[in-house]
Amino acid sequence: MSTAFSAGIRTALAGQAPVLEVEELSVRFTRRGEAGTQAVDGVSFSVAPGETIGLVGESGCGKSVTSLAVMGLLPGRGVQVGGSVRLDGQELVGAGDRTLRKLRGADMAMVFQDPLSSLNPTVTIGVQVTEVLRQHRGMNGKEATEEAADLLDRVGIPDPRRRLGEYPHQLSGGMRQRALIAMSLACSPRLLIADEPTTALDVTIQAQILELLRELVQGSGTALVMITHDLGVVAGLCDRVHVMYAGKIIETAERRDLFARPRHPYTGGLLASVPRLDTPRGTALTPIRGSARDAIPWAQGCAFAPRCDSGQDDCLTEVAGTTVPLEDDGPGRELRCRHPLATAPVAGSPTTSGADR
Amino acid sequence: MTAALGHRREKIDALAARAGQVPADGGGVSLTKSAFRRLRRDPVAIIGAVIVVVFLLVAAFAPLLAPRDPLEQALLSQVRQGSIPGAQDGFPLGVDQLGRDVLSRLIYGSRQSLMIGVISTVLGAVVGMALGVLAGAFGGWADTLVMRFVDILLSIPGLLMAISISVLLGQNQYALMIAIAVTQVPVFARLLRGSMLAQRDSDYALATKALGVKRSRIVFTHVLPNSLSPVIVQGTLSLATAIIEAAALSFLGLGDPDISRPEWGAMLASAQAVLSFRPQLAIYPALCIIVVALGFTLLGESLREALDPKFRR
Amino acid sequence: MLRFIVRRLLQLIPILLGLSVLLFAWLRALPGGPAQAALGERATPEDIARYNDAFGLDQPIIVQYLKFLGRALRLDFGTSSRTGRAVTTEFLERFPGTVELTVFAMIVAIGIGIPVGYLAARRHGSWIDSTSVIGSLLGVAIPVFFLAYMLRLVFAVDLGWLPGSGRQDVRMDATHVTNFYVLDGLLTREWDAAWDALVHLVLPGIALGTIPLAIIVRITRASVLDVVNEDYVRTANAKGLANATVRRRHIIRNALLPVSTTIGLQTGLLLSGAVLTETVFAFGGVGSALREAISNRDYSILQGFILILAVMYVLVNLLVDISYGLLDPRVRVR
Amino acid sequence: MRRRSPTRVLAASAAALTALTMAACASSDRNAADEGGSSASGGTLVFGAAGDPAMLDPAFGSDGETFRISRQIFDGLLTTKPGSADLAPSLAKSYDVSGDGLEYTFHLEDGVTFADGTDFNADAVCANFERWYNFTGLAQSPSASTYWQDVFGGFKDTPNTPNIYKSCAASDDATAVVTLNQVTSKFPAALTLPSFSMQSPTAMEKYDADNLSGNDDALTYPAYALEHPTGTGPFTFDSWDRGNGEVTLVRNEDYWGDKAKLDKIIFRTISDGNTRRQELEAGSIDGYDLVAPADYDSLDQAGFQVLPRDPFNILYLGINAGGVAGTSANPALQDVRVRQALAYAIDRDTIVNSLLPAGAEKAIEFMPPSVDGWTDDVTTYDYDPAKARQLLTEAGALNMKLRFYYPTDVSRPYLPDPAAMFQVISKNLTDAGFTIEAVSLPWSPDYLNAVQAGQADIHLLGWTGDYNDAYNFIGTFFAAKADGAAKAEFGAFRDQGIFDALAKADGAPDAETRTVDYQEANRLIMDYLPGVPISHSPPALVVAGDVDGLVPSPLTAEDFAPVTIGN
Repeated sequence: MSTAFSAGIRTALAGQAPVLEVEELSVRFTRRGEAGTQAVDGVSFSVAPGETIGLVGESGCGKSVTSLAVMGLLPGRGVQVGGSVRLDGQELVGAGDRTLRKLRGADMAMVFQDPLSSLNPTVTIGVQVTEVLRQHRGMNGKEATEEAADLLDRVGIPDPRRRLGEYPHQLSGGMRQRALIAMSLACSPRLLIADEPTTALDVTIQAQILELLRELVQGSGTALVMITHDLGVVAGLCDRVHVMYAGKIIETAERRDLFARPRHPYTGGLLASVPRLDTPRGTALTPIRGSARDAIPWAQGCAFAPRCDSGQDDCLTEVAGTTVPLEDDGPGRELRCRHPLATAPVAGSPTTSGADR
Repeated sequence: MTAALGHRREKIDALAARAGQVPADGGGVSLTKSAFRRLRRDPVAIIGAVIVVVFLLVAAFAPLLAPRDPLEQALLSQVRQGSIPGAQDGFPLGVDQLGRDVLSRLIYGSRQSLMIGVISTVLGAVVGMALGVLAGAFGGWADTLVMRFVDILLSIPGLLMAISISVLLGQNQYALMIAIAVTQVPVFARLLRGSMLAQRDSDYALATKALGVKRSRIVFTHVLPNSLSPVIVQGTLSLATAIIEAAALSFLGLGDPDISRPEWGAMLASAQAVLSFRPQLAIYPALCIIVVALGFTLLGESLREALDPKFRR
Repeated sequence: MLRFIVRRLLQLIPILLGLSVLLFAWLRALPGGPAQAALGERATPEDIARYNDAFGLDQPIIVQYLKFLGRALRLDFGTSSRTGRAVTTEFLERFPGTVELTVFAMIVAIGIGIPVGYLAARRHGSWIDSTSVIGSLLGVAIPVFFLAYMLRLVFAVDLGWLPGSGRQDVRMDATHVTNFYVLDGLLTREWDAAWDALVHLVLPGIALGTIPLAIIVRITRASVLDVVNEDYVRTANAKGLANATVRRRHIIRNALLPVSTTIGLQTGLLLSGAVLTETVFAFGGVGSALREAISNRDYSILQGFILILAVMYVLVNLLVDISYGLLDPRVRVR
Repeated sequence: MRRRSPTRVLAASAAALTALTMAACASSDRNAADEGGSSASGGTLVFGAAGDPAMLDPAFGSDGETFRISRQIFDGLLTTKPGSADLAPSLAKSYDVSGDGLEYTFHLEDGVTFADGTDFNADAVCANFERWYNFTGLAQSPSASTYWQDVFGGFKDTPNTPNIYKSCAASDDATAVVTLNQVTSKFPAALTLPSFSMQSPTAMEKYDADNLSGNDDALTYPAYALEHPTGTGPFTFDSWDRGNGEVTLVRNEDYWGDKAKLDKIIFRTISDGNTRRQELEAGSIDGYDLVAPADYDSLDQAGFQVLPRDPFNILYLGINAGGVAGTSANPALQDVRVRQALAYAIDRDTIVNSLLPAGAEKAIEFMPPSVDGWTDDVTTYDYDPAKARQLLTEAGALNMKLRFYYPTDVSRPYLPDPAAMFQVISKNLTDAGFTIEAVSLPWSPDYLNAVQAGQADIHLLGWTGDYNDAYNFIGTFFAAKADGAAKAEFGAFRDQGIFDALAKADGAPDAETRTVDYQEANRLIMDYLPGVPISHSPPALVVAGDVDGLVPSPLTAEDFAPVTIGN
């Protein structure tokens, strides 16, 4: 084990060539008869070794689809993937199934939202962990079991040997998620994508899991992509944050920056809708009007316009003549808005689970 | 109860439970409404519906449609053992062993066959639902009692059940219907009980109960209407099996003793004797049975899918 | 696991009791009551008296029932009014045939049904899918006996490729040890006999297999469609496992759970007498025996067979249930 | 299931004499045949039977399937000539009758042994007669010793029942003397019936032949009747696989007559007619009985040999004139006009042409023309629906409701397709102004029990003759029974005129007179119209093209010994 991790550390130290580069990634779902839906629309970002980025947005904004596209896990039929995804410079879009399977689990791994449904109910934890090791590290049964026990121990599952023989339904929610993480880290991947890893868990467990992830990543120089709608998670974990809406990135910023000065009204809205302790009691929360369903196609204008308070006529293409572009917005920031917020609607940073410690 | 049967149950109950999720305000109807909206876009459903409707119309207007009297042994004198006059003017599909117009018999046959199917299914559904209500509404020992009984019925294979019953009731078409009906009872009982349980715990029901509304009223004003859609689905599917089972029973000689009365199953059975030189006499009624059964099945399946998002794909 | 089985066994008891009550009631409700049923309509009052006395039909109903139950437990269902032989003997003689037929039919149904169902699901929406769906619907809509007659007409009579009736060519005097003819052939090394018996299973087997086949295709398809969309399959793929591994360990293994139940259920149904098919193919099994019993109004046979078969059906379901427990760890602990 | 005819006295030296002469010429045939008699060719013949035999002891038999098999295993003292209903010698080379017609001396073939090695001799003959006469308990039940009771009457321990058997004595090994109490035309003709075959006394002793158990309707037979039937016939019993309904017989290598050609016969039960045909076509059987008329041509074209028998049967529409205790027959049927209406209403020509095989004849009375006593000079009722309706109107019975019974799951020699027959006749009757309520029951036991108990208003039934004797037909139906009425089947049918006529014919001194008397009886019957005779139909066997030597018998008494296969 130690060897694997030290290897991770070395790459982390060796220069900052990005582990993952996503350029103009677009995913389009087409169904027979119906007009296709653009789930991801020209998304670009990159992650460096040891770096943790967050993809933030309401459910349905395309963040999960983005991650699946990166992993090449989208169903073959009825999906068009465009743009480019490079892992250590290797192009993944359009890469063959074999190639992808070689990479998946070995160089890039993923942790999913619901640990129960993400584990095969009829196969023991042991098998589900060891199968990765056998697949990618060509271990035989005995080695694999040893290693698996080690992994479980590492992710903080007590009495790992016994657990190996158990079935998912016999484990607690937190344990399951730990098991999943163990599997994803089995080959100390260069890239780890965590899709809402804590949403299905109790608050206390959430904190532990986030902590675990943080340690593991920091320990190894693995690049981590956090996909979440929970700003608390972001605050606790991420270096950079990409806020997505209706399939596009609408704002990118370094974490503290974002919380300090959200520029996009949507980001602002998100922050404002988080309950806080430091506002006087009785102050109503200011949620965003409507829901993600109310978005309009980007072609017609800013998808958020219908829900936007500071929205104006030129948010619409027919008025402005062009669609809203993603532009630099100060150091390390990008923004897709014609009428950004002047200042932060609120001061300080949110206090929620996993808030920055 | 064992899981295999249990499995059958769960499927039914699941269907039922979904009806239970419907918003309380008489949602059952609205669900079926939306279901029909979906159905109109489903080609399978349309095919099924067309088949069913066509045959129902044929049955309804048989006297107008049939070119001749299905009992008239018009060409009997031309029949010889081993040779039956073929299709000819006025006899588009030819005649049977007794010189009767096959087309007319098929047309009139639809009446008998569909009637048997419908009556036995309705009978089975009504009795089954009654049991289901009993179990679902009152629960406790009533529930246990009814459900055990139903389980026992389920534990006797359908055809055996039908056979024993028609042996018991002697050979006549009513016995036939009852026999088939009984085999239908358990499904409907479970179905209704399932949805009743789902309903009983639904907030609406609890609320009304809290308001002191009588249980019976909840059942009849709220639960029953909501359980309707799954019952419709099951009913449609059961119709298919009922018609096939009826054919099987009359093949076993447990059908209507007045065999001159046209009925597909009986026609099919009696045609076996001339299969070697006039297979059409078997094939025509068989096709009718197959198509109608298929029609009801298609309709039922697409209904189910329409009513039940889980099934949709 | 043991506790699980025991509990299931206990749950059987009320069902079996209920069954016996039902059949007891059935027998009493027969035209002319049990004596008449057993002795036939020409039975003289003396006969009836003798019978009633022998079977204690003059005693209170509950006593009668208990006696009936006692006899049933001793597998004593009286004698056939046609052959005058013990019902149990008749049954044991007929049952092996039905078992062989059922096994063959289920092999056909499973062997074709699961692959087709799987393929249909994986190629969801393709022509394979739609044809298999239509096919499975048709399979259920065709009256079995019609299918059987057509199969015989074409393959046995017109083409003469396969035997169209019986369990074995009567000209071949094969030695019969177990009455499972194929097995006998193998045991006695009479390969030709075994082969002949096997060939005799083909047509009835196919006819009998269609309905299970249709159902298995549908269930397999549905459950594979369910499973491939499960998160754990995505996980497996995310782990970069080989296609084969994913298919074997994560898709098929789980998809087959509901299918196994269906298979058990269908097997139970087929075992309970393929009355129609066996009749058409003059196949010496339980089903044709029932058919004969119907036309001879041989009530003792009917009652005895139906009781045995129903019990067997319940037991088969129990087995299915246990195997389900073995396959799905979640059931076990519950 | 043959139906029974009560015993009648008859001074029948004539019958005996004719029999004698036949014996003479027949035996010469045999000698001639003997030279050619070889047991070479061999082969196995599989014959499709319509049902399982009840058991294999013909003394307890009454159904065709039992008899078909026992005819091959057993010989009687007398038999019928192949293809006819006339007497021929068998185990008895010949016989003489005493002047008073009470003492029959049978001269037996010598050197005959039963399959178990027991000698066949006069003692064996008497042992058989004594066995029948001494039946006790269940063996006396009408469903067991059916034909003994029909022909001879009662038993030793039933002195009150009339009984014509007196004694049997062996004057020497080759000569058995049977003495009767009364003269009867049935004797010795009845000895051709399989029920009176000679069976091995030792085997019957050894396997407990007379030990029946069970009850009247579900008799359980002893080992002898199930596993060890032992006779002198051309074939011997090999095995009976009840599960698959297969009875296997093998050639009797030391048969006293011409040895059988076949090594083995398998009688395989295939209850469904279509299946029987398709099995023949598929080659898994070599022949079967009761060919569906619809199949005659197609089978013939397919190269099979359809062997029609001379029609020696009658199909009739039974009319229940009502009045039977516990039945509710329609009283209107007591009105002769209504019965005539029935007769006029039925289109028998079409029925014969369309429903029955070629060679079938329209019946104008209750016996086939080949039986002595038949006459064309009877009242006939030609198809005339108008007249029927008119008669019905006169009788004020228009649209009267009739419960019309017909059997299912069966095909009879005289009634190949009951369902079709029912449908045509009921259509005829409906057209003529009757209202028909259909009742169908499985042939055995329900249907027979129901109609013979007089539960039907009208019903379909028929009869195949046991031997050439008018009484075997009309006597069976219409002679007065002990209670002074006829069979309940015809309701309270009491017509002294007919009863007397039958008795008179029965007791007639010589063949000629008897014939005339029977003709008179037929006239009376057709005037009274206790039922409507419909048709005589030739039932057929069919065998594969390579089967030779099977001679169809009007009595369905085929002998398989001369049959060869495959050359």
